[in-house]
Amino acid sequence: MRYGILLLGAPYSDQASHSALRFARALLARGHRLEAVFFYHDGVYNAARLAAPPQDEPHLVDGWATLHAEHGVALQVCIAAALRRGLLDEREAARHGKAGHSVEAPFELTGVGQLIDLGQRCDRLVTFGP
Amino acid sequence: MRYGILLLGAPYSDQASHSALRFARALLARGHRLEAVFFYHDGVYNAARLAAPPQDEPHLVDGWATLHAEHGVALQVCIAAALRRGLLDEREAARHGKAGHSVEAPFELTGVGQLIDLGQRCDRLVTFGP
Amino acid sequence: MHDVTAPTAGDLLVILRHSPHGSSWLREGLDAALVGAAFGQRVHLLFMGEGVTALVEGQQAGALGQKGTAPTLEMLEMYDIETLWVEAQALARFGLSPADLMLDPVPLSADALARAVATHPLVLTF
Amino acid sequence: MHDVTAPTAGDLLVILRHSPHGSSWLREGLDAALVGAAFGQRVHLLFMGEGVTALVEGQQAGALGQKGTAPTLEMLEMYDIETLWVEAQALARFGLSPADLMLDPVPLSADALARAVATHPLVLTF
Amino acid sequence: MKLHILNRSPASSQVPAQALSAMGPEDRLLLIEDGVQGALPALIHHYAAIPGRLYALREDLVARGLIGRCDGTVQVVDVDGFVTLTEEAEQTLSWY
Amino acid sequence: MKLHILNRSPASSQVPAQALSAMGPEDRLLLIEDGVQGALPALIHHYAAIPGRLYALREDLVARGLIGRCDGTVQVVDVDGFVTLTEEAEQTLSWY
Repeated sequence: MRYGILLLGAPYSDQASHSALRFARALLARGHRLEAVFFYHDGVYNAARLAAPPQDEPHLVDGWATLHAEHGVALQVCIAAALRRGLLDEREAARHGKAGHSVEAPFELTGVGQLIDLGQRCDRLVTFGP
Repeated sequence: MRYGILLLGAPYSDQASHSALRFARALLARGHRLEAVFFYHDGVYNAARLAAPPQDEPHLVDGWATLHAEHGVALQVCIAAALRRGLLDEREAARHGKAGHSVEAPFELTGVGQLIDLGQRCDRLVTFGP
Repeated sequence: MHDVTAPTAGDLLVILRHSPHGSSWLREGLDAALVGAAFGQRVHLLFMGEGVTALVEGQQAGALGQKGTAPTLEMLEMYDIETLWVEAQALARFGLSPADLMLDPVPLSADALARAVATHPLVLTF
Repeated sequence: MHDVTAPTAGDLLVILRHSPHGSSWLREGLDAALVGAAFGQRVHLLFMGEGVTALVEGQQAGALGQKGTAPTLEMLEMYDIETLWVEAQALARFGLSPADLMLDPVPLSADALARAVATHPLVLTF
Repeated sequence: MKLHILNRSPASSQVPAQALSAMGPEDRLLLIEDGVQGALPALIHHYAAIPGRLYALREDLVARGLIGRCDGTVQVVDVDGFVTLTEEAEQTLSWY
Repeated sequence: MKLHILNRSPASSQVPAQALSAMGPEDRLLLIEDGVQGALPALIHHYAAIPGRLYALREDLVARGLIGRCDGTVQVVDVDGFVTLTEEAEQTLSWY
């Protein structure tokens, strides 16, 4: 089946991101396809490229990037939720006249339309909230 | 009187940051002194230097910086909470081998000891939670 | 304002369970609904729990100028989102009556609420 | 484990109201308590509401290897944090008895809980 | 006397009950943010145990359209009054 | 048949009641994260209305030391079982 995940919780603040990553790995291991993870509300903080968790804790940003590299999972970050929270890729940083950026590939800033599209195109959309 | 503020909520996600900034301005207007705002838990996201909120919404990062500039309010960000959430100043970025940084002055990364110190030294410590 | 026993089926049901101003949940849930409608989906809204307070008449901007969500709610009809449901039990808990609310939402009994959820292939909770 | 009627006064009371693993509140509250103790303050802990589940025996690492907070709790005595209070009413709500708990905390009745809050000049809630 | 600051609604949360259980006989309770819902007549019974010691923040009532719908027993204060309440209390506690 | 996924405890939240009120007669409920507290015998009465349709996630029970303390009526599933439940349902809803 084709799955999508909607992630609404910040990493390290609550378990939502851990639960979503665990579920993503399990569904892939069962042979399903994960089209995309859509990061919305505080879930957008999962895309923070500078995250430096202690070495004895799971590195969630790397965990998502690995899903992308190994299974082609799109990592779609709601741009409106991201900008007000300080998560900008190089293009948005330039557009807003800021030096530096806080989001990079394989995470992509995109609109809420991608979430609606994901809901239409997947057999199952599973939400993980804070 | 000498006040301290402990802020635990992310900006734009809930009202805590707005409430804290409003309270800070009101106590200063009444002639009190605000020693510091300590940012902990998701409150550390208030220090994201790249925040780009829509122009018709309050810019909280700038709001805190103004308090510092005009009233000498220290802006202390818990370093342990910040690092795992991707908030690094230039020094921490270098230490973790990351290019770029997401926190800058007048916000300063510091330990939880500063919170304890704030509680001891202020007449009132007021917490704003999510 | 009248109870319905057979809620209309749609493509997307967005359930809004948070108050205005206290968090961004309501705004972000409404954004999802508006975009769904702009994509041509039949979108229905259900205000549940604290979410019913989003419909209270007379809301204003926040103390630092935050817009709130009432202006967005006023635009729903432009997006062809015409069916607004409100949890009857929550209204009662808050002591709110139809006269207190904007936009003339339709109250749903507990049974009708479960049926509304059942008749939508996709339900997003905010 | 026995009820007390006159809770000891201290410098800092940290109230922990969240479960282990579900969020970082418990860990961050404990960090504040440990640092307070390291600064020489008399720190007391009160586990309240869902926070009582932090004391359940037999906790383990999370599914992705998250440490949880039980190892930190084991270290409290090293930091001279010896007074652990637990809300008796919450224990009852969860159906937990002293035998289910680690670290032998002292249950507080509703009255004793309010007195414990009153006798601390600084109270932090997490 | 301590000031307890509460931002959750008794309609959907156990946090207001936690705040009440931690209050001493002179302590005051200030409702802010979503907590001001508790000032509605239909919810005010949750605060029956603290007569004369219940406050609600005007700005948050106004933003939510609730300023004209409060129970008469609630003392409405603006943010300056909030600061005054913190001056009068020996310390504050927040419940969220 | 839909699968409802719940991560809040009935000891402290109204969210479990919201989930129950939205469930149809065939729908299933899976407790995850802090929601697994609801599997304790002292709290299980909150789910009396959905006999045979209540599940709890093993990994989250284990991490919290609750795996040996569950009520006998709860069906414990691991994360693979979670995926299976989503396969068997026509869609999922999350309550948080």
